[in-house]
Amino acid sequence: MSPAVLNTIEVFLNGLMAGVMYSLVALGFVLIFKSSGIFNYAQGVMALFAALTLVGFQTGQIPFAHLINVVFGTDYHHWGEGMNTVLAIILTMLIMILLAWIVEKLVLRYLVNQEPIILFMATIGLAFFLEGLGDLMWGANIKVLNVGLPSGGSFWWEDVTRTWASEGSDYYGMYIDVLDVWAAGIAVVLVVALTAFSQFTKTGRALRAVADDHQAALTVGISLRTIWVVVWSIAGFVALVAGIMWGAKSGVQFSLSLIALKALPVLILGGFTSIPGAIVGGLIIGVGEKLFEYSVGPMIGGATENWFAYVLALFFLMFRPQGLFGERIIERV
Amino acid sequence: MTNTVSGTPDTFPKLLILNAQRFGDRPAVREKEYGIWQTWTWKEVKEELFALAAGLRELGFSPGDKLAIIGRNRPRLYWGITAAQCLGGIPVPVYADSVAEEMEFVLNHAGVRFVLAEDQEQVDKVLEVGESVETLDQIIYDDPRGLREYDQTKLHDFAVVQNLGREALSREPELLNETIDQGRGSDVGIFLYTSGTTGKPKGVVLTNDNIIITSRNSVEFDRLTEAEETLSYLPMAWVGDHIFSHGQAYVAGFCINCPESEETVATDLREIGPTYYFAPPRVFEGLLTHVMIRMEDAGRIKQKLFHYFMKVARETGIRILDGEQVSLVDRLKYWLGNLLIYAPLKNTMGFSRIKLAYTAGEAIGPEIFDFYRSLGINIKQLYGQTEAAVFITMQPDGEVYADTVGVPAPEVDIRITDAGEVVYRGPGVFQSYFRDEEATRETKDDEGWVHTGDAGYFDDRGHLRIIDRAKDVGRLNDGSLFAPKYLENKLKFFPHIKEVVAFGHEREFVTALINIDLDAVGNWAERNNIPYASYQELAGNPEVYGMMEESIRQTNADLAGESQMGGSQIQRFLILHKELDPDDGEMTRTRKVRRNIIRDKYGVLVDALYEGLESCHIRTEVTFEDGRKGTLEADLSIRDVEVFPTVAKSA
Amino acid sequence: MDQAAASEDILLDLRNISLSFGGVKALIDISFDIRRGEVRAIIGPNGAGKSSMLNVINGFYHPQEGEVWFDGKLRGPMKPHQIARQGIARTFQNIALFRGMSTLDNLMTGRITHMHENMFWQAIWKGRAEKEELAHRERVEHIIDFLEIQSIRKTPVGKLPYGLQKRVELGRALAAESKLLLLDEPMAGMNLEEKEDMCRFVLDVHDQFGTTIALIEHDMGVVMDIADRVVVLDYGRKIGDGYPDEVRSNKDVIDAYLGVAHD
Amino acid sequence: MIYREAGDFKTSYSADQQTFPIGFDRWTVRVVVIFAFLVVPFLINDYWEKSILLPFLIWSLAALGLNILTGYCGQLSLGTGGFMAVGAYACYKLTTMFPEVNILFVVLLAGVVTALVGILFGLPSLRIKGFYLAVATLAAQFFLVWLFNKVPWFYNYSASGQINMPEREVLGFIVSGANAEPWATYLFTLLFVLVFAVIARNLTRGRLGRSWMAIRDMDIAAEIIGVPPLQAKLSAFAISSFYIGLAGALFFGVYLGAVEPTEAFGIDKSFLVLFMIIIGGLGSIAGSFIGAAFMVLLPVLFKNIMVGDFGWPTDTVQHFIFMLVGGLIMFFLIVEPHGLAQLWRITKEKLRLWPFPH
Repeated sequence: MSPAVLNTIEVFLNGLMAGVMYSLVALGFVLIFKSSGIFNYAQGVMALFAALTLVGFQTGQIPFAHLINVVFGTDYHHWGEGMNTVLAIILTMLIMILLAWIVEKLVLRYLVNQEPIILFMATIGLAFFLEGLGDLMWGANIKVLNVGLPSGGSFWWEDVTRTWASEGSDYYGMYIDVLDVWAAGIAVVLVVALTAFSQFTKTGRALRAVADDHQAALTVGISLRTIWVVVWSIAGFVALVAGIMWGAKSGVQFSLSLIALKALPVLILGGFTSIPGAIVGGLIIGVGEKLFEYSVGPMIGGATENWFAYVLALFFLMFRPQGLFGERIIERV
Repeated sequence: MTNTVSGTPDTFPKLLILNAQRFGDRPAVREKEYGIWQTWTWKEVKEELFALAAGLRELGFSPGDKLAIIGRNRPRLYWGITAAQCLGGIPVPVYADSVAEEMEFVLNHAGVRFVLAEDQEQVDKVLEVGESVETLDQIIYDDPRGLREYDQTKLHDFAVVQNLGREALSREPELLNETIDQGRGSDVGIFLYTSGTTGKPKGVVLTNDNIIITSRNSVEFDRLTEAEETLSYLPMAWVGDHIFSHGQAYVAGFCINCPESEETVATDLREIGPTYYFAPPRVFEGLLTHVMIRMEDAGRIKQKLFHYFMKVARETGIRILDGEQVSLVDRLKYWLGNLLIYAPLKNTMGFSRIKLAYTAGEAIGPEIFDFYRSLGINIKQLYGQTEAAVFITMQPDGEVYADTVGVPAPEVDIRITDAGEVVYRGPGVFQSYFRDEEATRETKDDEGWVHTGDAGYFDDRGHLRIIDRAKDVGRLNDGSLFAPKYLENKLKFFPHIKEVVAFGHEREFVTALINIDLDAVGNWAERNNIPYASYQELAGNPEVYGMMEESIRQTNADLAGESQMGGSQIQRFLILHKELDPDDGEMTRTRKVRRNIIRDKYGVLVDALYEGLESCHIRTEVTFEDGRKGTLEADLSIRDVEVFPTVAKSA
Repeated sequence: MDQAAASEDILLDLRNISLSFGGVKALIDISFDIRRGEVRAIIGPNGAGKSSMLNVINGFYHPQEGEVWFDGKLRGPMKPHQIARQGIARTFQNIALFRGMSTLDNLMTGRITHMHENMFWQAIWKGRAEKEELAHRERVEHIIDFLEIQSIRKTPVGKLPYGLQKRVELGRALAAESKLLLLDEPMAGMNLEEKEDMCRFVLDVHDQFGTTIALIEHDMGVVMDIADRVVVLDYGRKIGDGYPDEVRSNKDVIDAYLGVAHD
Repeated sequence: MIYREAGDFKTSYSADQQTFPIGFDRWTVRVVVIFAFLVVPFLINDYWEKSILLPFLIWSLAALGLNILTGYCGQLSLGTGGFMAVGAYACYKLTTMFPEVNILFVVLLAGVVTALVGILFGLPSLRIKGFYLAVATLAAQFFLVWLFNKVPWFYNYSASGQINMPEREVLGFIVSGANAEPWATYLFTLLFVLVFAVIARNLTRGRLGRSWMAIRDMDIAAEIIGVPPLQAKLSAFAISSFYIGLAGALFFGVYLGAVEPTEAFGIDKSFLVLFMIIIGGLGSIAGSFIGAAFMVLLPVLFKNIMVGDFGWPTDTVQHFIFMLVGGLIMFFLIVEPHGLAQLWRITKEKLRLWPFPH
């Protein structure tokens, strides 16, 4: 095979890996949207927040250290060596659940049956709030997150692929970050787990019921509020996973929250209500923007990832307004 | 078309022409219609109105014809009045809410030939009685809504009639001059039917002079100008509205405003913010209660503020209004109160611009009267009648009292007959009751004195007080006035007195039978843990007697202050052993005491009162709730009450 | 009567209309006409296709087969707002007022088809735009007066009780001063008094403005009172058409309609 | 309490429909405007100009624009930043290409250019609604900013990739560039804001405004009673973008003087303006101003207190403000979805009814 082809394949694979990340975030959106019709803009920030918290626990930071220091003129930063990762993850998860609970308590319950746009804007507010809170708690500086997942290029794969190259071409082989592979794996596990959860557990079925019809759900005695807390907790969990992945890959930083926006086009392709849709959408976007950047980018100055996803979604919408998996809308009066 | 007028105009058409010259571009009438205040200047009114008159003429309206005007206050209906007068005809406003029978009576009695009706509702009523009114000829309607399907031979759309008129006037501009010029002040101007409380309504015949002169006098009396704004919301058929919204408006040239509908009167009042306003006491009363109720829901601070400054107002407001000396501090307080409470309050009620407000009809409660005056609203009382074209007495600025109706209106003479009845004579006095010589003679004697049927007297300030219906007023043997209702009402102001029956006519002095108010007194009894089993027991209680005596003593005290009434102080009383009860025929179903029945039934007691006994035994038939009859026996003690020397007339 | 004369006084003529969503047939080969100045009632049990019929008439649905002749012209492919401009106004079964606007603004919006001043003049406002606005305000005020809703002129319609909202919606349709007025269950969910009022208004409209009215109504009594002619639908088919008493005595109608009405 | 309305009645529809039907309001507004034009210019200094007045005015203009699209026509847009960028670059290109053209017209033209771009990105709104549309506007946001970064022609091939506003005059007074006097830039901006606020009011009070609101409240019904959706939506996009373009032009030309697109016109700006209209009040002209004032003054206030008085580090304060703003957004959406404008309206009603509670 010629290097060109191989490079394309490499780009494609990397695209898939990136797509997995989008899918992870998009997953969180879909969960919440299905059950409460809320488009949770804050999903991305939740990932950031989760990652920050996790790092904080790991490295044993004191929450609000900055604030305390400026107020009392002290100079604390850490309370010790930190804790082992598993414990930190569990604690973080608890925090996320607490967060979900608070959000339901203070915001959602007052916004029941408002029109979607209002709810959407509310979650934008939430996003800003969380971002401020996160930075205030753990500081805004970029942090490295290491949960012990292997990372770096896979030499084995490089060797394997090198042999594919046609004779004489000085091809070094494909670069694939092991972390990405792990991420992909975890994503798959996650999806399977979620599906199982919604299929075989009582809460899961309740979830689906709510998703199908709020009123009906209420009449069979499912408390919308508990459901929402559960859903938001799960979303929090998904966010945590996404956060870990992204953090491990490119450090914990503000840009994390921007993937929330990336998730929008993903959902538009996949449809707001379908989990497989989210996955497929994510992959399409990931691959799409990587390939586009690789092929067209250089000619028009690169950095096309910034907008490719949206423009793609836009064109897609023009022909199929209800998304890839969404069902057709019939208007009535 | 007639465009000038010489001398002081003595008819409304002439006044209209004059106003079209004097105030040509000033607003004459407004109506809230289609969301805004549609306005007509005097010029426009003249044009519209003459068009209508000419149109009526085209339809065959001739001098002497009667034009019935039926509907709520609307510019076009007001124009009907003068339009008819332009043709030497007579307008006959009819109460819009009167049922078909009443309408039939009035139309027949007045011999109405033309009708100007507001809308379908009124037209239907007229058509319903139409057959039986053989004089009835043509009907003109203001609002065509729903009348399309009707047989149009006798029906005419107002606008159509006006167009007829406009054509006629363009053909013959002089069309109306003759009838207008021939008009005289002495001509009959209008029939006003008094809504007869007893029997059929009576058609009061009033000349142009009656209306115009009284209007002019009252306008001068209160210094009204063409700048006034008033709200015309009271029935057009009522003399009050005819004077305030028609007579005075034409004479002074000010603007009348017609509300959009009955429901919107309050908001319309607020929008217009009249400078001159009339309302019967119940309206002011209702408004006050409304204010108080709304304030109930206000926050604590607001309420404190409100009540504090209302107190300030009661102390200073009226004095400031009457131009008395007020200390700087009080003025400051009042100014602050005005900023925070009074002015906003007046604004929400629509009284911000009031220069003068009148109330009349029944007596107005002093506290209500004072409430408005304390806010700086110059509200006055007047005493009037249809037969007088309203004004008999009026209150001059600075001499406004809740308990009198003021001094005789300009050019009005008032006498009090020996029987104590108020009779008067003046420019407004009506000509006659239409087609009712007898009634006319009963009311008005040859020298033109008119009997009001009310008993009253002039107090030391020269103000007239109305005390009672004349027929109920009697005399003590010493000849001094005895007005039972007056006394009884005074006593009934005390919370623990429920009913009073006073005697005195053709006797030495005044005595009274009293019913205590079981709730009030019972309350008092519980608070002072005085045990009682029945009304009778409580009524017999000496302490209760004491209470009553005290109340009567007070009443006597201020009766003594009133030169005329000083003689009728209550000297002896007793408390009845049972409550007066309609079931026993002692009261009417509307709870008015039946004086004579009681006198007969309790003759024993009355005699005892006058024979000077200390107590008296009585035995009465009673009907219990379940209808069983039974007898009640009791020994009732009788008490004397201190009487005070009447203050000599300070004159 | 002969065709020429007929076409003269026929405002709307529907010929063999068939409409279906996916597989579902909503209307099957329906033909009837509406004469100028008449009150035409469309009745039928729930799901008979009444509302679909109205939606076809004002062009919200496009029938797969059949012709719509309006005002003597065959209707081509058109958007609803174009059809509105041709002179068809309507009210909706479940109130479709603009909740964010006042009663007045809702009615003014009803006159949108009659307002033409362009963006530039509107930006300037003073002059042409204002003149136009005020002229239309006056027309609207007459309707407000007609429907006796003066007191709620400036209230946001969202705050109004159901009955009044229905009335405002009628007002909005009236404001369009259309040739044909479609009323989709104008009295649905009203108490007796409100129904009587609404009846009076509909009749007054008819009598005052001579508007041609097509209305859907369940209340047989009402229909028989105010309709000149009635067409009866059942399961998307026309099962009766004619004067009220004809229809009342029509066998199929009694089976289909009254059968349903009495359960 | 302060209102005296009795006797303030309307005898014509124009009087009844005027913007401030209550005399008291009318006079207050007149006084404020006169003050802004005749008094402020004499008091103004650099600090007030740069950190309060100009930002307030310019953001008000942007908020007006977005409010027309989102508040009145109900089309959610997250592309405000991108459109402002268009305004800025249009202004830059035009004034560098035709230096002799008066800056007034340049700014207006910049608005027109933005309007055209707005229409382009508005086209999808005919088929897609809600979030879907938000994505379309996001596409605009990111694509446009990227465009201005990547295509040298836009920044005249300057090495830095920045654009710098040259000095321009109006009637001989410098209104842009380093030597512009505060009062001059202020008056220049104020003029635009006032004129276009009035125009916004005019557009929203008439036929156009009602067709927008009709689309917002119930698009199907709107179309059936004769509102052409295409016209309504596109006109909303065009006008909205025009305003935002103006804002962008002024933001760059008069306020910053030099910009780098990702910095000056990032997505965060889109949110900023969105927040302004949410907090200020959707579908309200006054709301746009209130919201802008709020979002401009709030940070200034906090900086002054926390940084100035407490001496806290700026970033910490920044985070605080983030939390606060986020919290406020949620608060308003829950408590008063119609924003401060509505609160003001309610207060006003209370004042009118004083001393009565209702």
